[in-house]
Amino acid sequence: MKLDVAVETNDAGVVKVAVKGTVNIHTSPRLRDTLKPLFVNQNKEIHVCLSGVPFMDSSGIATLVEGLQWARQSGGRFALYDLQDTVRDVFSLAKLDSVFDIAEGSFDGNAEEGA
Amino acid sequence: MKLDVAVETNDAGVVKVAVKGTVNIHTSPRLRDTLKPLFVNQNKEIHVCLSGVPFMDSSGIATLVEGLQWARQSGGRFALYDLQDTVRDVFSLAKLDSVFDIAEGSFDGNAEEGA
Amino acid sequence: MVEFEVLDLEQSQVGKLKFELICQRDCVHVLHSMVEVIALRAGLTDVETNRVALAVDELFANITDHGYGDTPGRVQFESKIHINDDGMQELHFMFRDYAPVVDIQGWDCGDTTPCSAADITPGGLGMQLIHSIMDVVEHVALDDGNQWTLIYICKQGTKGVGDEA
Amino acid sequence: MVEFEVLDLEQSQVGKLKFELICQRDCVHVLHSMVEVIALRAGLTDVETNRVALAVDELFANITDHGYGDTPGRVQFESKIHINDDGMQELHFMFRDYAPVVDIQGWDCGDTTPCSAADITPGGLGMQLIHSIMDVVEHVALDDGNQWTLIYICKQGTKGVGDEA
Ligand SMILES: Nc1ncnc2c1ncn2[C@@H]1O[C@H](COP(=O)(O)OP(=O)(O)O)[C@@H](O)[C@H]1O
Ligand SMILES: Nc1ncnc2c1ncn2[C@@H]1O[C@H](COP(=O)(O)OP(=O)(O)O)[C@@H](O)[C@H]1O
Repeated sequence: MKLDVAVETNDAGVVKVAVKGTVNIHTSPRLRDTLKPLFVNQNKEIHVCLSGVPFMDSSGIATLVEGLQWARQSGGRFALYDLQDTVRDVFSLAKLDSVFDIAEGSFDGNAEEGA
Repeated sequence: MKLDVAVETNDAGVVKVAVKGTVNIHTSPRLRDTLKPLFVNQNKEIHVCLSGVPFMDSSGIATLVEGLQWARQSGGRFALYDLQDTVRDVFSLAKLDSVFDIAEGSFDGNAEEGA
Repeated sequence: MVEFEVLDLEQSQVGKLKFELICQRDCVHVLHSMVEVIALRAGLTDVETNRVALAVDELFANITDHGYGDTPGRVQFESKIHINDDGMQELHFMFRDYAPVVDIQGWDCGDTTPCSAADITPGGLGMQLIHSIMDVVEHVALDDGNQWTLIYICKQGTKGVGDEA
Repeated sequence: MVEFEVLDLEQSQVGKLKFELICQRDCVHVLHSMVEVIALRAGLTDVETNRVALAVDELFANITDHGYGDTPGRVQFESKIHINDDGMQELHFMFRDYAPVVDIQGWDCGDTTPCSAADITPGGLGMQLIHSIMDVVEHVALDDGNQWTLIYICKQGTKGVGDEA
């Protein structure tokens, strides 16, 4: 029932956000509170790791859409990593799997860092 | 809601059981079905890893008590590893923390193997 | 209309679950576990279970946010497995609220295919997901509230009925 | 006696949750999530939440196994937060079953301290755990079943009331 959201900026200036827990109407405000302040021009790349998220509803997706909009406006990159099958399925149901930047590599040690 | 129980015998002949999930009246039959056949004289040591178990009720403990009884009767060792705080607390509430062999080392790479 | 009548054991093959609450967002966790229990009984896969849980979650979120505007209000929720005339399992979910009666006429719950991020907004996804997951989405305006019924037809037949994990 | 009366919003400070089910072992998951919701509202620690969930789980297990002998039967479960006269939070859990009326006279729910594995048996631990966790354990024999009340007094005061995570 608790949602953990950990933020870390690596040497290459990539902001890495690791989310752990169920993202629903009850917990998504916590995700939003953490992500929102990251949507600023100083940031160039935000990677969100969803390996610890078994469930996400539209309130969680809405927050991620804001990330997408930040990326379009600022020219930054907003990428999702390590989706579980259940969450990937929801993105495809919502026809958002092609709209989001869903990275194939793994959150740690992917070669695309520091774009 | 699903309980995973994985059994593996290592080179030293130690039977390692990794349990993952909530152990309650609904799921404990699955734990018992897997553990029971291991309580035979051919086995000398059974290590049960509980790091993936956030909750255990008395139906789960009852199954582990059977392991303890097997150890007493067969002269074998039945040890519990990596208890989460919540489960450790239940053992202490039940005054069973000193009765069980609750190992301090970690399930993988502990020095006591192959007794 | 969903009332808290005495449960009829014969009527439902694998038992009904009823939950009554004062609408608060954290109750969504309880609904989720009710869906998981029913879905496991019906033998659904993880992805199917997740879809059904999502639709139930979205409907509850709408009642909480739009129906009651995030102030406490009563909700009754009921779930059961029904075997239809073709011998297929159906999962039935019923919500009864006492919020202002809504007029769903003109709601656009149709299919939208956003092709760029500019087209999509953070809102409006909930009803679309509910409709894409559920086989039946029904709203009945009552004198003092709303009744919502969601039905999911289990495509893989009835193999799981009554199975215990 | 617990009845499914219309919920009284004023009476309970942070809302009641009621769950009605046909007794099956898998329903224990739903009770667990109800306890988690109530415990989070009350601001309990993880270990405290786990204890309370354990006591509720054990009582439900007894009703399922001993009360109904693992055949389906009706159970009503209610949980709420109550502020007592000292301003402390109490978690109240009520079970109503329609199983044979039990006579708890002579039940040994006392403290046992096993000192060797030979002394302990796989059974009999449930009631002992319930009593060691809960501040009040009450059984009322009704004409057609049993009512069980468990009360847990939150030792850390009322800080968590109404908090949302
Ligand atoms: N239970 C409800 N009561 C009142 N209005 C509702 C209800 N459910 C949905 N609506 C209306 O339908 C709209 C679309 O809902 P939805 O697709 O879930 O998106 P969102 O909730 O993100 O706005 C809502 O914005 C609201 O105006
Ligand atoms: N709800 C109940 N209905 C009937 N008998 C009960 C109930 N709860 C407990 N009992 C009796 O009390 C005994 C002790 O219960 P408990 O301590 O939970 O251990 P266990 O369930 O493992 O036997 C049970 O074996 C049973 O005989």
